[in-house]
Parts: sequence; structure tokens; C-alpha cells
Amino acid sequence: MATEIQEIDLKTDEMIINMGPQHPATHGVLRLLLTLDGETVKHVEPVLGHLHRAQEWQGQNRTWFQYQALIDRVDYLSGMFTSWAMARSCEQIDGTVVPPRAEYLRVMVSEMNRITSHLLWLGTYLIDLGAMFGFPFYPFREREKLFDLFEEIAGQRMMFNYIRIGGVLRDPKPEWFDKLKRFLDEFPDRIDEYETIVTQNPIFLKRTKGVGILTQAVAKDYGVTGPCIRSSGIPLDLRRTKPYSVYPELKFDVITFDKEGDTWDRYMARILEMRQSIEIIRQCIDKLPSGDIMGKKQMAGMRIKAGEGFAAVESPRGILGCYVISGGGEKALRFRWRNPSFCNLSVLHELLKGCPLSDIMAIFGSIDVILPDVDR
Amino acid sequence: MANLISRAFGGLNEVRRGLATVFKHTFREPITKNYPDEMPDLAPHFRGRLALTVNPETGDHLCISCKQCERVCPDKCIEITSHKSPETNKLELIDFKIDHGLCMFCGLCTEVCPTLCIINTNDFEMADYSRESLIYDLKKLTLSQDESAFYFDRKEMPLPKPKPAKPAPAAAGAAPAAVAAKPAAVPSVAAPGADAKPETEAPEAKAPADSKTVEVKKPEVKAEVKEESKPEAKPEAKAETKTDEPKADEPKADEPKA
Amino acid sequence: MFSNGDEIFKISRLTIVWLAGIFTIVWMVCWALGIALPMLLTQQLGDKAALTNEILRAATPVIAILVFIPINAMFMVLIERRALALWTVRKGPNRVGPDGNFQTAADAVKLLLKEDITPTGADAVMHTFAPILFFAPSVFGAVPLLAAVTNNHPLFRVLNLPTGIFFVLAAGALPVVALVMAGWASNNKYSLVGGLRSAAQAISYEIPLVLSLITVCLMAGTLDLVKITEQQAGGILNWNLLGGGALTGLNNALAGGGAKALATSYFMGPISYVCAGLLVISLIISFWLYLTGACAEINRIPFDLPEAESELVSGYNTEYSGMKFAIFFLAEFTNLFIVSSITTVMFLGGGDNPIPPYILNNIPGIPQMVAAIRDSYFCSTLHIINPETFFATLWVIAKVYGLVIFAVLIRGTLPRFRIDQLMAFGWKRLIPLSLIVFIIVVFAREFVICHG
Amino acid sequence: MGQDMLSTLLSAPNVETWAFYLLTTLSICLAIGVLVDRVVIRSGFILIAVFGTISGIFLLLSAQFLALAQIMIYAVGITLMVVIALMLTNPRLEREQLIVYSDESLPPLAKLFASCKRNLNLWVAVLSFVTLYAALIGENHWPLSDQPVSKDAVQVLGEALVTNYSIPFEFASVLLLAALMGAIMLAKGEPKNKVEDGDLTIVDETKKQENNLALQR
Repeated sequence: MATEIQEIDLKTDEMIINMGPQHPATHGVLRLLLTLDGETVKHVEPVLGHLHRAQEWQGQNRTWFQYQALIDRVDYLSGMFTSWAMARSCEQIDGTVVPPRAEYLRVMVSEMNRITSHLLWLGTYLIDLGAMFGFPFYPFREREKLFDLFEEIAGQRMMFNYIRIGGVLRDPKPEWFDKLKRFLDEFPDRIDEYETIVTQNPIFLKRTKGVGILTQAVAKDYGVTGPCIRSSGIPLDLRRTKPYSVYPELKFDVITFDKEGDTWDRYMARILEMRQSIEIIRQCIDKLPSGDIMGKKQMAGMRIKAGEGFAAVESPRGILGCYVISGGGEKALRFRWRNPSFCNLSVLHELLKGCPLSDIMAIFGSIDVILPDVDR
Repeated sequence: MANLISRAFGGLNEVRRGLATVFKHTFREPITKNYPDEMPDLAPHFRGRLALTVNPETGDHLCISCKQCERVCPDKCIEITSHKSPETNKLELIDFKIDHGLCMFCGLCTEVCPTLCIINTNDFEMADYSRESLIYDLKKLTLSQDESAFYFDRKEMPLPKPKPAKPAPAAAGAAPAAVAAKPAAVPSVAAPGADAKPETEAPEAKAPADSKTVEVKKPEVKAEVKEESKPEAKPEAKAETKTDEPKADEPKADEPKA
Repeated sequence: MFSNGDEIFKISRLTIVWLAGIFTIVWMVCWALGIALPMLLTQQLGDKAALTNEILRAATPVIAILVFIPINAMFMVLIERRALALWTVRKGPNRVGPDGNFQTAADAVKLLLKEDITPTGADAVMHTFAPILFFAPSVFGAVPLLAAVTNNHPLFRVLNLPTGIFFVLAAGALPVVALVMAGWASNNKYSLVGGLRSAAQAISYEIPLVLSLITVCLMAGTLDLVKITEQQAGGILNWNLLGGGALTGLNNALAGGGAKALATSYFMGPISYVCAGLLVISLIISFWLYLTGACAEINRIPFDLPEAESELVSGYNTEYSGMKFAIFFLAEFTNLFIVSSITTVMFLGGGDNPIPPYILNNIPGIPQMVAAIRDSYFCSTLHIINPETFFATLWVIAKVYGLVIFAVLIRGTLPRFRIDQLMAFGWKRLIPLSLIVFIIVVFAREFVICHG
Repeated sequence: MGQDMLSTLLSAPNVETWAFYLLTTLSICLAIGVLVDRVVIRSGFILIAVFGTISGIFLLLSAQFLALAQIMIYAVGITLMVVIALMLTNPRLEREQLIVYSDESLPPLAKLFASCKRNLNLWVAVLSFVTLYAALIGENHWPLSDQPVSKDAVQVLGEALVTNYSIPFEFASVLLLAALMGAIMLAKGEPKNKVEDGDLTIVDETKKQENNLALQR
């Protein structure tokens, strides 16, 4: 019989560390109240609201036209999706028919935006893991190229305000498509390069494999969405499970893994999603119809019919939902956002329990939250 | 044991591959631009500093003080002062202030502007030592004729209809005066390549066609009235140089069209 | 492929300018203090100058190091930033001075002028003393290496310690104390955790590090750095990296002895050949073990847990600013340099030419060049430098800075370990491996003629 | 005696002599510092300095290897001790204790007594030092060896360890091995019933406290 061995309770003092709001690894102003036993995390309590900007209230006090410009600042890494969710919910109320060219353009730019978002995540994630110098710059290099393209069509590199209620702002020039194609041709090679540096690196594997395993039950309980839940083996991708826009016409598969995902799987899911986005953009360029790009006139006093609508899109971080009640006036009566980052963050304390201090970064980084999106 | 050794060698090989990939970048050109020496190549629709254009051909100020931009601005950073001329019953622009410290460069004002007057320039170097100096007034905002021409061309905006193209001789006299005064009045704005492309063919081609629709007014009369009315409306405005006045005048000619 | 020639050219120009500057300055100081001044004093005072000369002779190496460390650290920071910029497709510092040459000098001035802050509740004495204790060992740890790397130049022979490598290792053990002290005295939990981590890490990694060096000492049969270097003279096949003389037979054969020399060099037949092969493999593993352990000792990137930016903000030096931080910074880079020098001396033959003399002397022009340098005014009359030392210094610079650049490349690529993985890696992998290597060397050495 | 020392010092203006007196003074001062300092961790660090000065004395005796071994072993060993002290002490508690010790309000005699009581370790150390010093200084029988100091001290040391002193050397290694195994056993855990014992004692203590409370009432 195996001798019954029990851990002796060597009482060491528990240390409470206040990680953040200003901490290099909390991606903004999240405050984590950590209770540490040595370097093991006993409990973690995220303290939110340092970046609360009352986005919903602002939506009720701005005209539709004004709010469109504000809303892509919520999740500044994937502004297109926020705009798109709002545009779709308003179009739903209004019954606006979006021209097909605009729909294709929307898919294209938002997939591009998905790539930029994942690229930024990739760079900062490696910074979280301690590769401070070399690697993080490579994803940013490609991101800059995409931003140049965004700048041409939207006017700015991050705060696009490109997807509007009823269509898109501007029709890109033919040269723009050429540049995009050139980028798409070289980008897979770049991803290969990232993978040579990172994917099988023994230290990276040690830091990520088997760390922060997100079980399906927990993921479902906390409403985790996006690459996090897909890497845990649940094929929840709105683009396929509840198709919108022109996604049904495009060929791609939902990326899922067989087992319950750890940090490495979440990394891999994003890498694969980037490759998938390339293919989607290619298809969009091929299928792009000609025609109008705007189904509703953009003007300062734009009105939306009375009614309520909800629309969700699959943002890089998960399901981004927008619920609107319109009273038929210039302003909305109520806005309500379903922010993926907030739901994904709530699973943090489940993942971190019993982890060493260093894994906080590996796990927190891997669920990819963006603080303005958490705090709204 | 063998497994351990093979794993160790595999790991080392992966590290080697990573190092080799990083080392390969020795031979790649840096993507960083030497910024102050080498200006970034910005897209035409880049949303930079806000500015007010004038008619590239004639130098008329394009603002008609309709206050659309003031109303649409989500940050409430635009402040337009105008007053209604008692004689012509038309709005006259007195001052136009934009607080660039508040502005978030969403570009909504440029979208709603009916005369394409307010635009986003490609200038982004606005750092200053105080918040007050980020509040730009009419003088600082208004672009010169050349700069306006440059942006009209760059942004592919339709040229404004030149009102005083075929007006009474008095107006013709007034316009060149304004033109002469403006370049001096406008602070040297670092609009990239402002001197690059002077408009050549476009004005000539379009001017005759457009000028038909223009209803001719008598600018000289208004100019006199203006000079009297302005001090009443806003005494501080007098402190500003004279060059403002012709600018404030000309929008009146636009008004009927708008 | 070579689209970046301009940038590479700029960096190499920067490197050459700095290195030439540093070593000229240091050599001039050494010459003035150790050669010119004693000569002058002897001429003027005769025997009375004996004591003064003695003191000057003893002080020269220390002063040389003290002059060398700050400028060298400046250069290393600069070259690290430029090299990292190159590998991250950026430009790096290029505004201050031509090619950005004076960037780190400007940074140093900035650091020295910054306010010196002692946090509330901190132990002020310990807080001040920690950087000093961190920096001092790197100064006196560097001194014994001087004689070894300059091909036993008479100026530095005074420090010819019989326990040279042990002295350097003892000096290398002290900074841990300083880090724990800094972490504790800062009154900051992040600093404290950083300090504790550094203690755990340094103590664990010291064992494989020392064991790998002991392997070399065992091959050499001495702890004396100068002797270890001298044994390795005569081309790359004699270096400790490649078996520490186990390949002598091959070397002799290549030098002209032919197969006969190869056969007679190993006295016990086939088993000697096997053992020679084993020695080569073990010493290469030993070399890798040393590099790994050294990386951990000086907190370079895959092991930079004590100051892990993304976890512990900046670890033990979170609460340091100004001059104190500058000293920490200086010592870190000096430690990198010292570790590279030790590697060079112990494994890469010190100032030895990798090309064996039987090849080198047959290259036309080389012996004449050496002779010309020896006969030159600088060498024969002023005694500034002799050709042996000159070439040794050149090779040492190439090897040491090559290793430094390699450390930078590693820093540019690898992520950081987790603390428990780090400890597991140290205790479960490196220590057994180093013990195995050690035992193999102990036995294999008996069957092969080696240096010792 | 003091006179003698001074005259020796002055008569031999030798760097080594000066260095010896400097190092000994320094080491004694620092050793007193170890005893006086109320902060455990700080006294740990001062202890390292004491060993540093002693290794300096070894260096003066041409025992290079011993000096360096002293630095290496004690620097690291004491760092570990400091780390353990860090883990086991509570700085806040210590500070509170210091406050409790402040005896401004006491009468002078009581104050002296309190300080004696507080610095008990210091007095014990001073007394034992004085005793030792008196015992040793009385009989001045430390003859200097005539033999020249061996150049290769490491070799001498090594030979001594594996010839004359091989049995104590082996015993030391066995001791170390035992200590290592003990550490592993401690780290691994211990049988369940022991923990229950611990629980029982805790229960006892709480009962005692309750009794005390009852008595007070």
C-alpha cells in the first residue's frame, strides 16, 4: 500500500500583490489583486473600470452619425468589427439593404482588421513571455503595411469609421487592390517565419503547453467566445454557425482543436485564423461585384426607424454583440454592447488558480483582452 | 533516455532555426523611416489637422458659416462666430475656432461641409507647449490659395464654383488684393508638398462652365458695410489684422449658390 | 538579398571606431603608468624609485580596468542596441553624433544627472550599498583575466594568480548577495521577489557553471588562467573547446608528421582514439553548459527572471534611479564582458590564433609583417606593445565581442523561462549532464595525452 | 601589551601588517554589528562582510584558495540564510516589537537593565570573547613556522585532504549526503498522523487561552 503522504502545511505568509493598474503586462489599466503563496497564485481578483468611458451612455447622447465615429474607439484594435456590429443592428431596425459590393468590402476590411489584431496580439504576447526584443517587431512590421492600406480607404490607421450604417465610406481604388494582393502574397511567408521562431521553440512550448487549460464546461459557463473557445474544441464561429453578410458565399472552415485547449492552442488558433483570413480576403477580391457602396445616405441628422435590433459579429476576440433600441429619432434610446473581452476576462480566475506568478502573463496574454473593450 | 536525447537535440535545433531566422534579418532593409528627415507618405484622405480652404483660383474663403460642422462635432471643439448682415440678411463669418486639443480627428465635420471648406490636411505635427496654442483661430486655420489647390487636387474634390470670375470690375480688384494679403497672413503651415503642384489646367477648364451659374453681387458695397458692422459685433476682432476682412467678405458672394 | 549594406556598413564602422578608441586609450594609460613613467623615474631617481615603481606596477592593471569598464559598457550598450535594431528591422540610435556614436555617452550623462531616489521605508544604507557590492566584484573579477588575454604581457604578470579561475568565480558569486540586498532594501514586493529569484537562480546555475569550468581545469591540470591559455596555443585544434589537446595527434599529423605522427601520438591504441573523441564531445557539451550557466548567472534573456519586465516590472532594480541604477547597468554589461572573456580564455584559446602556426607561417607575408611590427619604433623603442600582445588582443576582441553579439542574438530571439522550469532545467538537466561530462573527462583523460 | 603592539606596528612599516590590523579591527567592528543589529536580514548581510574581512586575513597568510573558498561558500550560503530569514520573519511584526522595546518612560536604572536584557546576545558574545582572548593572550605560545609558504597551496591542500585527512573528509561528505536526503524527505512530506498531532496541540493551546480568559474574568 502506498504510504499516505499529505502535504505538510508549511505556513508561509501570503503576499498580496497589486498588479496594475500600471503594470507592463496588464495591457492597459487592468488591476489584478493577487494573493500569492510564494510565487503561486492563490486567488486573483480583477478590478475593472479604470478605463470606463460610458460608451453606452454616450451612444444615447450622440446622434447616430456621431456615435459611428466614436464606437470604433472602444476596441481600438478591431474597430471595423465594432462599427460593423452597430451598422448591422441599425440596418436591421431600418431595413436598409446593403449593396453587395459594400458587403464584400466589409468582409475584406474586417478580415484585414482581424489580421492586424492578431498580429498585435502575437507581438505583445511574446513580450509577455519575455521575448522583449527581437520577435515582437516582426508582426508589427506587417501590421504597419495593413495600416497603410487602411489609411488609404478610411483616412486613419486605427480609428477607421469606415463601415457605416448602410454601407461603407469609400470605394477603394484599383491600385489599392493591387497593393493588398501583393501583401497577401508575401504574408504567408512571414507567418512561416514567425512559426520558425516561435511555434516549436522549446522555451515557448514549455511556457505554453499544458498551461491554462480551458475546459469546455468552464468556457461555456463563462461565455467565452472567439479563438479561446474554438481552441477548446467548441466550433463556435458566428461566421459559420450563424452566418451573416456574405460569409455563406465564401469557402472556409471553422478552426477548432480536438482537445481542451491550453495556451499554446490559443496561440495556434490565432495563427491559423490569420492564414484563414488571407484566404477569405483572396476570395473576396475575386468575387467583388461592382456597384454602389452605400445603401443609406450619410448625413448629420440621419434617423433610424423606431424599433429594436440586435446583431453580432465574430470579432477577433469573440462574439461582439450590439443591441439597440431606436425611438425613430436622431439618437438611440438605448445601446447595449456585448463585449467579448469582458466575458473572456471573467474566466481568468478559473485559469489562474494555482499557477505560478509567471504564468499570469502567459495565460492572461493568451485570452487576448483589450482593456477599453472590457471597461467600455 | 534516447527519447530525452532526441528531444534535447530537437529543441536545440529549433532554437538554432529561430536564431537563424532572426539573423537573416541582418540583410533586410529597416522598415523604420528616418522621420524628421524623411516625411511619411500619407494617404490623400489622411485625417490630420483641420483647416479651412479658400477657392484655389480666386482666393475666396469658402466658409458660409452654416454651422453644420459645429453641430456634428462629437467633441464640440468647433466654435463659429458669425453674424447676420443687416442689409443682405446673409450670415457673415467673424471667427472660426477649432480646439485641436479636443479634436479626435474623426473627420465628420469634413463630411458634412457643404462647400468643402473644412478639410483634414496631411499635417500631423501640431505639438505645442500649451493647450491654448492648440486652439486655432480663423487666421491659423485658413489655408493659402496654393495649399488649397494642392488639397483640392490631392483629395480629388470638385473645385468650388468661382463666383468672382466674371463679376463687376470692383470685385475683380478686390480679389487680387485678398490674394496678395493671404500668403502673408497664413502662418507658415507645414503642409507637405504645398508648393509641389500649382493648379494649372483645372481652373481654366472648369471656370467658364461654372461661372454661368454664379449670380453676381456687388462686393464693393458689402465690403463697406462690413467694415462698419464688424466692430459692433465683436470688438476684439479689430485687433486682428486687416487681412481677415477680405476673407470674411467673400463668403457672402458664395451664399446665393449655397 | 544584401539590401541592407548601408546599415551593416554603418554598424561595422561604428564598431571599429569604438574598439580602436577603447583599446588605444586603455593601452596608452597602461603604457604611461606601467612602462613610461617607471622608465622615466628610474632614469631620474635611480634606485630610490624602486618602491614607487612597484606600486605603479601593481596599480596599472586596476587602473586599466577602471578606465576600460565604463567606456566598454557604453560601447556594449550601443552595439547591443544597434545589433538588436538590425535584427528587428529598425534603425537604432542614430541621432547623437555621427552614426549615433555618442548616444550611450549622452544616456550616461543623463543617468548621472538624474535624481537619486531612496523609497520610503527602504533601508537607506543597504539600498546604497547594493549597487556597489554588485559592481565591485566585476572590477576585481576582470583583473586576473588581463594577463591571460594579453598573452602574458609583462605589465599584467603581477596578477598571475595560481588560483586565477577560482578568483574570478569567487568574484562572480558575490553579485547574488547584492541582488538579494537590493531586492530587500527597496521595500517593494516586486523587488523582493526579484531578489529571491536571483538568489535561487544564481545558486542553482553556479553548480553546472563551475562543474563545466572544472572540466577544463581538469584537462589543463591547473587553475592558472595564464597557463591554461598558454597550453592552448597553436591553432584551433589545440583549444579546449575541441578536446583540450586530445587532438594533438591530428595536429601533429597535419603539421607534417603524417599518419605516423597520428599513430604515435596516442599511446594506447584504439581506446585512445575513442577517448579522444569522447573528450572532444564532452568539452563541446561543457562549453554549451558554461554558456547556459553564464547566461543564468548574469541574468541574460532566457534566464532574466530577476528583472522580468513583464512580470516583476523590473525586479530588483525597480526602485533604483540615477547613479545607482547606472552602476547596476554598468555592472551587468561588464559581467557580460567578463563572462565572454572567461569563455574565450577557458575554451577558445584566449588570444590564440585559430589558424595553426604550420599553416600561418607558410602564408607569404605574415612572418615579415610580424617582424616589421616588432622592429617598429613603437615596439622596439617605446615598448608600447609587442606583436604577440597586439595580435592576441585583436583575437581576443574578435572572440569576446563575437560572443557578446551572440548573446545579443539570443536576447533577440528567445522568450523567458518560468521560474520553476528554470530551476527544473538547472537541477534535473544541467547538473546531471555536467556531472556526466565531468566523469567522462576524468576517465577518458587517462588514455589520451592532453595538455595537463 | 598595547605598547608592544604599537611599537611592532611602527617598527615594521609593512603594508601587510597595516592591512592585518585594519582587517582585524574591521572584522571585530562588523562582528559587533552583527550582534547589535536588530534587523535579522541586515545582520545577515553584515555577517557576509565579516567573512569577507576574514578571507582577507587568509589572503595575507598566503592561503589564497582558502580565502576564495571562504568568499564563495559563505557569500552564497549566507545569502541562502538571509533568504530563509526573509521567508520566516515578518518585517511589520519586527517593527512593532521595536516599538514595544522603546523605553523612554522608564527610570534610568530600569532603562539600563532593559537595554542589557535586550542586548543579551551582545553581552554573552563580549564575555565569551574576553574570556577567550584572556585565555589565549596569557600564554604567548604561537610560534611562527620556519617553513616557506608553498607556492602551490591548492596542491598541498588537495594532497592533505586525500592522505592525512581523508577520513574526516569522507565523513563530511557522508554528513552532507545525509543532510541532502533529510532535506528531500522534509520537502516531500510526512505521514498523516503527525499532522493530526499538530492539530491536537493547537486545540490544546486554544483551550489554554480560553482558560486564561476565564481566569481573567
